[in-house]
Amino acid sequence: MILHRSHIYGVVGEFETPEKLIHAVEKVREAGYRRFEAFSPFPVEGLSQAMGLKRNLVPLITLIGGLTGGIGGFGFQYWVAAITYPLNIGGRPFNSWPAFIPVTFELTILGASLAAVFGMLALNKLPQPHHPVFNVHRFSHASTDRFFICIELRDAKFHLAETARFLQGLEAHHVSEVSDD
Amino acid sequence: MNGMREHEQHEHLDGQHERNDPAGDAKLHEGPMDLAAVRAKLQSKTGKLYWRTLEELAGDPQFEELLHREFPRQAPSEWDDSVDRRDFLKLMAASLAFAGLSGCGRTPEQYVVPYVKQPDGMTLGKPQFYATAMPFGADAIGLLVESHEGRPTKIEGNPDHPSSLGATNVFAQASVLNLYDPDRAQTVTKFGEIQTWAAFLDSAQAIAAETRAANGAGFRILTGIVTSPTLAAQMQSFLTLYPQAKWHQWEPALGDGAREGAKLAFGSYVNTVYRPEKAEVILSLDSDFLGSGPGHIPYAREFSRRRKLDQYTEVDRRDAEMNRLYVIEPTPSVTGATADHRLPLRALEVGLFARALAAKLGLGGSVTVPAGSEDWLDAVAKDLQKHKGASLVVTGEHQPAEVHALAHAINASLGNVGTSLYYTEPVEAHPVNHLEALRQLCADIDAGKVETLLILGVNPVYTAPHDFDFASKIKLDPSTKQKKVKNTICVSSHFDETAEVCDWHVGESHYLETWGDARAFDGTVTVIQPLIAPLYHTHSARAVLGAFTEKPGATDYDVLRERLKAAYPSADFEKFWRKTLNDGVISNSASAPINVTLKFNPASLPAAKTSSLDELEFLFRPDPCVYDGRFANNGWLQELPKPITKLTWDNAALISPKTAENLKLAHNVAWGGGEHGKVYSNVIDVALANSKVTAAAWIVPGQADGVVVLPLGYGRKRAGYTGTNKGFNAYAVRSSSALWAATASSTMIKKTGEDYPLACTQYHFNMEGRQILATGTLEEYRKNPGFAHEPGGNPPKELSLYTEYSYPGYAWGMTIDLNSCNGCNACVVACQSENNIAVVGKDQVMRGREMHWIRIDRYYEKSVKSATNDPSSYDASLDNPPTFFQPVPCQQCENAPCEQVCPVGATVHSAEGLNDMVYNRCVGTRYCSNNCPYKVRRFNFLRFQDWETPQLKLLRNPEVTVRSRGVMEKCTYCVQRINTARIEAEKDNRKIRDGEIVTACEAACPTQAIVFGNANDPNSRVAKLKAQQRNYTLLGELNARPRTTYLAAVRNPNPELLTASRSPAKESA
Amino acid sequence: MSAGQPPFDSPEIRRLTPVLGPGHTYASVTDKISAIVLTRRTSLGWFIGFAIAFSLTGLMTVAIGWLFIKGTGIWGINIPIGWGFAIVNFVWWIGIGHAGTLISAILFLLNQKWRTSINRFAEAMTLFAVACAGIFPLIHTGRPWMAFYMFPYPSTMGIWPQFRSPLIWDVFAVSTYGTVSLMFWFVGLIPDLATLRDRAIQKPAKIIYGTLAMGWRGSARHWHRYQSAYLLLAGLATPLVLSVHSVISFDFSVSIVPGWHTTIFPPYFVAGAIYSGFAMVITIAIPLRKAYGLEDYITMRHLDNMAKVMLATGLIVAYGYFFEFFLSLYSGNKFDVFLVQQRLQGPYAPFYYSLILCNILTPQLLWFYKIRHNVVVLFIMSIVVNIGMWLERFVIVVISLTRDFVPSAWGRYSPTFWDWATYIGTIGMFVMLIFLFVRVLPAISIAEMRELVAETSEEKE
Amino acid sequence: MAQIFHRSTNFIARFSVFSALFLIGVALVAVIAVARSPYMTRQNVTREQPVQFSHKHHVGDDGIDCRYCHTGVETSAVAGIPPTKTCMNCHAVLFNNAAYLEPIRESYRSDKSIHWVKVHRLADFVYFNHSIHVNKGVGCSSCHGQINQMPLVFQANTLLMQWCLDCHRNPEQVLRPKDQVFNMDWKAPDNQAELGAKLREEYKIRTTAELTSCSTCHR
Repeated sequence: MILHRSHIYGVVGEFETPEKLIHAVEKVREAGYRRFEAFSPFPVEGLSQAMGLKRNLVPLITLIGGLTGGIGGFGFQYWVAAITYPLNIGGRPFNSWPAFIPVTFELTILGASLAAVFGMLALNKLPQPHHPVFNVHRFSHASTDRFFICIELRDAKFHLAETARFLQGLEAHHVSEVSDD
Repeated sequence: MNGMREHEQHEHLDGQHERNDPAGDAKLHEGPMDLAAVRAKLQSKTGKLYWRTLEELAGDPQFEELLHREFPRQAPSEWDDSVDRRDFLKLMAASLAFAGLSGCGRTPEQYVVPYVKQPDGMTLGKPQFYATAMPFGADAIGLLVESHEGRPTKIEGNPDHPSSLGATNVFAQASVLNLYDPDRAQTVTKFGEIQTWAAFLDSAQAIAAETRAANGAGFRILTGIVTSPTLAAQMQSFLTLYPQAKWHQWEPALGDGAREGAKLAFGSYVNTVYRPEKAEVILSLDSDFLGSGPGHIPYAREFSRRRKLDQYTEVDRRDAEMNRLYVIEPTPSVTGATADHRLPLRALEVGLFARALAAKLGLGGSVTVPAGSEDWLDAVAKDLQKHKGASLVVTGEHQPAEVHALAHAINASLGNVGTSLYYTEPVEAHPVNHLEALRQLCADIDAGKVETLLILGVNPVYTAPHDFDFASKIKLDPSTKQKKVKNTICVSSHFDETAEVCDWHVGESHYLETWGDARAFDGTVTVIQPLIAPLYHTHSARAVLGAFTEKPGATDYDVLRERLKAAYPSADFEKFWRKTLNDGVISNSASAPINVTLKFNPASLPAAKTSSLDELEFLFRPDPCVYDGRFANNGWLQELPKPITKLTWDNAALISPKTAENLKLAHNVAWGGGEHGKVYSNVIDVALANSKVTAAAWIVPGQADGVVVLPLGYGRKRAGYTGTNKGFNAYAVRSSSALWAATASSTMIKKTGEDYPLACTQYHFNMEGRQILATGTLEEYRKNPGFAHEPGGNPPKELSLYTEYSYPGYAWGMTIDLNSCNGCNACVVACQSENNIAVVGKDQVMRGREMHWIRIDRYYEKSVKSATNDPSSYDASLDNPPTFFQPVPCQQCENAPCEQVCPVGATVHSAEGLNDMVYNRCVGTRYCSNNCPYKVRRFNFLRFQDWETPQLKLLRNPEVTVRSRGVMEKCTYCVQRINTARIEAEKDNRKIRDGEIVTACEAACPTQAIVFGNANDPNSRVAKLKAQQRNYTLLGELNARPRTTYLAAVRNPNPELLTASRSPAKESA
Repeated sequence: MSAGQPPFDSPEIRRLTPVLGPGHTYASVTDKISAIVLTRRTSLGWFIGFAIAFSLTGLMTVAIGWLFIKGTGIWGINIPIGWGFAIVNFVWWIGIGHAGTLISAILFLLNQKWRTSINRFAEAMTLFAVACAGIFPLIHTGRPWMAFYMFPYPSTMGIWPQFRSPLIWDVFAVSTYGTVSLMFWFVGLIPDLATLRDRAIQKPAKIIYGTLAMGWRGSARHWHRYQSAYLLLAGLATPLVLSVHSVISFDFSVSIVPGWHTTIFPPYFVAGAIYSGFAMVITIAIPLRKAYGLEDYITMRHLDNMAKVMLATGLIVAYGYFFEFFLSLYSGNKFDVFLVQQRLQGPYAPFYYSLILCNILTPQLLWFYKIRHNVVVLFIMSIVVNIGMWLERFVIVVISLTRDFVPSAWGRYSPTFWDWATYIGTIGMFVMLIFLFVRVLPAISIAEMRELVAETSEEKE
Repeated sequence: MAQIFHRSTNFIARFSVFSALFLIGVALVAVIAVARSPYMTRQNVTREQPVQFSHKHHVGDDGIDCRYCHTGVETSAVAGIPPTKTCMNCHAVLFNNAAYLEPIRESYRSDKSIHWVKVHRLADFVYFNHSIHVNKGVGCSSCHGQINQMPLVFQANTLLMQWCLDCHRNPEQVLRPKDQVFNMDWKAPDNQAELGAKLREEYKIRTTAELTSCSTCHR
């Protein structure tokens, strides 16, 4: 059955092993598809390269978070101890910087970690409980033992029948359309 | 949580107290059963039946509970108070706090309650000081009492008064708590039923009428020592009115020895006044003249003057001089601890020594020297003779007459009379032999000669020798349903053991509530003026006596003024009156020295009675904290560690280590508390004079072997919530035949096999070879005055990585002279009183949680090493260890270790170098206490403060925050006094003068061992003392840089005895 | 070493004891592990265990409630011993937490395969241990309702925390540690939550797991960022875990109390932490694999390795004890020297000796292959070590305080009923949380097990 | 497999994440704000008094000096709420039968104190001393506001510790000539900065470090 185009998100093909997936991905790229996505139940080595993914932003965000935490942390302690209400604490200097190091360190770590996690989620556009691929009946295996490629409608080269056939050609079984509603 | 802040409330309780309404009467009328109910229940019964009803009631749990509500605790206990309103509020507060609103939690509206008519001369918020005096035995201590809006809150000494010289003792300091004691008798009662004063006057007059008919026959009065001229005059006129009436006196803790000794020596009663300052060499024959007895405060002051090395400079220190004190005593006293040479002898042997000394000095008599004291005798005799006219022999109150007589003879022969001591007419209005007087009274009662017995301010049922069985004399005989004495009237501050068996009881007013007068140890007359109208319906002894005269209505005030008018005729009486009230003393009223001729020859003494050394000697002595029992209900004194034993809340049978070993007695340091808190000690049965008490045995190093001391004043049955059933009652085994010392075979002591937990605040007595308490001899001082600095001493400042803070303004500092301190504890109670310090109760002390901001550490000299630091494992070095005291308040370190670790900045440094403690910022991590090397911080582990009892609220010092549960507290150098002085100085643009700020401890100290001031001012006393080479820092090597420093203790041993005294074991051998 | 004993480590041994039982596929591991949560019936044993743990937690709440009502006076603490069970337990729990982070972070960085099947519940253990630990600093204060003074917030008083105090460092260290561990754990969970979402049968389960999985669908781009984030977290958690117990040790080493003021505390606290942590992991792992038949995943290889880590850290700790000792004597500081005597002869000597027995002597048995491979003995030993480490903290915290500078102020300490109630209560809470965890979440990381399957299958080819 | 979540949940999920963060922020700000709000500090809140005593009338209109009633202000820590007697000094003759003064007369007759509602409530645990402030040139109105214009007295400032510290850190801003201390209408001149500095010299005001030491106010 042919669904109306607008109700289609893309075509998905299922593969049994990571090797087959990687091989398929390479073929898909060679075929000139760009708007497609691969799914695997665990991070598959070499998949990123196969898909030609560049370095991502997470490390940078983390660095920024860490620096903010660290500098902010020390600055705050200095302000408290030496500027806003300087008090003589047991004869120690107002700016007892050695004593401020532990907190500075902890805040650096805290800042960096928060940045890393939330940066990652944000870049991955999570949370996103609803996604068209979930409409695919067998997609539940994507989180167990099956590997999927989904070529999206948005891709310039996308043609429902063509693309489906193309995927079957990559020895994917269960090629199916992804409805989008 | 502003509950912690009593300030508001106090600030505006104005005037409430001028009027005589005991706040919190309401408290009594709540709950399932109240006094009214009890009275109702009692109303129905009368006379004999009444007592049985009370019995029934006693069993009634509701009644018990009522008693507890009526006598609120001064010491909270851990388990028994349940969740109540405040606890609930705390939880609410907690939730508020978690909501982030705390610190600005919206508190309910408060009200300002001004006076209706403000008393003249009063400025709200400014304390006023009034001169008065506390009569105490044969002495009266002149006081200046601080009053906040009409509430007396703090006792200070009166510098113009000879018995005080500005200092006080523990009893004077604590007496203000007695005023607010919630357990005080609050009314007049007959058979325990509340009566009106008018009703009492009526029946008094009725009795008076009968008596007058009988010409006074059968009317007897029993008092303690009376020094009040006014009361004495009243008594005289009474006795002239009723010629047949008799006046008996009974002072349980002050011996007849001195009185009878004088009679023996001079043929008449005379009063002896010492001038220790004038003496180079002092020998104390079992006398604690620095720590107790009439005049002990000025004596301590004068004595310490001769031991301060302040006046010596680097140049002339080589010929520094000090007086020398020899003490011979059976049990360690503060005087003994201060001595340069101390010899433990049995009480009897002290007498022998006196005889031997007299003989040695060529006064004749026997020369049987007690074993082991030969070299002593020679040395002392030589020393005394070397200082003829500048020596002094002092005899203890509890020594028999002959020893006193001998001392008089010796002093006379040494030509000390007129220099280091003088004689005056007796200070007592009516000196008699108290024991005989009481014996007489009992005999007369048995003979049925006594119709009416008026007991004024004494508690014979508790204190009389047990063989007199005084209770049975006046109590209703259950079998015959008869009373030997028709009318018994008792006047006392509490409804005590005696009141219980008397018909009438009149609550006695506190000395801060009454007009009166009293004489000091040297005869000086002091006017006692009240600071507050009686809190309850109480009356003075004089007023009660007056009730039986033809002028029953006369007020104390009028009577006093009448007498003064008569006694001190002056052109302008009002002027004289005002001056007297202002000064607190009647100028030059001290009794003049009299010439007495010695009518006594030591040779004529009968042979001394001796006791075999395998017999035990049981001594009865007043307790250093509750005295003869009159202070039993005073929480401050109960929790005050006794100077030598450091025991609280209990008395114990004191024995020497060796005797303990022989009797197989031991201590067992419990896990909880242990060295600081709970010590289990063996319980013994003491059977004496066919009676028996069960006591806990406590081992006291330095006690004479074979001596068992049974401290009086405990085991009260009817003292009040705090004092009842604490310790054991030594009076129960005290017989008239052996009032002070009884000899009996050691089989009179039986181990019961049980252990009893005692609360001891310092069990560990040795310094572990650390430079804690620096001591040396005068010789050492002359050679090297800086001996205190080796080893240790402050590390040089350059070594610090940090730049020093500068204290350009004031730099508050304190010095404590260990050479002067005799461990008398006055500072501890003064501090407790000034700073609203809570009483925590025995249980908490046993857990090591007492709250004293200043503690007095008692150490035995460095040379003393005991394997286990446990006196119950015998060690010869414990027979007579040199003893030293070290008061330890917060050291106010400049590099305070406590401050650095506080997570919230609740303890920080002020610009004047104070180690501030901010209670309301404290969250109570206790980290500061852990990091305090001196362990002077105190933590409110539970809600120790009593928030319920209204009377105790009146007691509090509004200038000091009342701490609640969960916060740390510590000595503040009395910052409230510093601030007050600073504000006054700032107002007239001047610097604070040296001595303008006096901390509570400094003010109370009889020996001026504590000096506080501005260390930046080179001319201040404290700066000068810190410049001394004796000055050293406690644990200086930690570089905490304390502002409190110590002046090393210097002893002046007799070179001839030096070897002996250095190895104490020898002496007692 | 005894003759019959195979070499300490060799390819041979690795082959004999693989990190994963033979013949497993992606599906089989997924089924096996997710079944525990989804399909498998909850055993009676689980209910009983949970009930006990739950009631102990109840005891804890009662103890804490009473504490809030009465004050810290219900405990055995006093002056001079201001810190008692509360701080002992705090340090102990935090220490236990460390193994989890170590396994998941450090072993991850070291690319140790054998971490895979134990890191999940080890991390869970960390979280729960930190939760237990976190209770104590709060409740040990005299005025817990004021404890927020320790956090930097703009108060109307214009006052801030005092950052020179190690207690403030604790506040930051522990809260950071808790947060990071939680994130690390959760990030690791996301793929598994997705698996559970997809495999759950009942609607509610689907929705709950689905919500938590945040729509994870294993897309390559996601995995790409996911992995770098996870790697970074591991990289950050490693210094953090080392810092946390160092900071805890500062509580003592920064103070001046003899027996606390020691420079070697940080390393030896960290070693001790890992030591006790691994002991606790073993204590949990052994019953777990038995109860749910996970012998194929948590193999003897894992136990063997963990035992070795325990042995190693145990030796570091022993070294720590020795040096603490040596430095005291060497420094010649009379207070330190005295403290050493106290430990050996003082009233608390028994504690010190039993601590040596538990922490130093017993673990030496781990040199032997047979011991390391005897599950029962290993289990018992892990318990012994946990007790030993608790004693160590007791010795450090309490004994040092009983006898410090001024002899007159010396004291003793003995815990009250409430001390014990609170301590045992937290153990109950810990166990309860573990029980809940194994019931509702995959105790072993499924995704990583799949990876392991992939890798091992490669190895075979 | 079937979708578990509807498309809308994507928005809902993200929205809830952000709004959660937002709400937490708001909550924190709110707590901080409330702590400083008149609700907590009772700033500018007039109270119902047993007798509606008007400072505006007595001070503003009649020009009675503060010290006539608040006698302690120059010498003592507390300025002192006047005793009923003080009221009666005048009102024995003035308005001596006015109904609204009955509570005063009643108090005077029955010797029972009047319970005034406390208006100025310092932060807890502070030991404030009026005399030193007055003597060092801190005027009444600096803290109490223009009492002479208050029919019913209200607390003109927050009286929070921060507020105290503001002055203790640089007193110059409020110091005035001694003769102006009791002048309710005194306004800081334009050259207050230098005037204050000069007065600080003159009055020998202590250093900021001393003025901000804890024990200056807390004991």
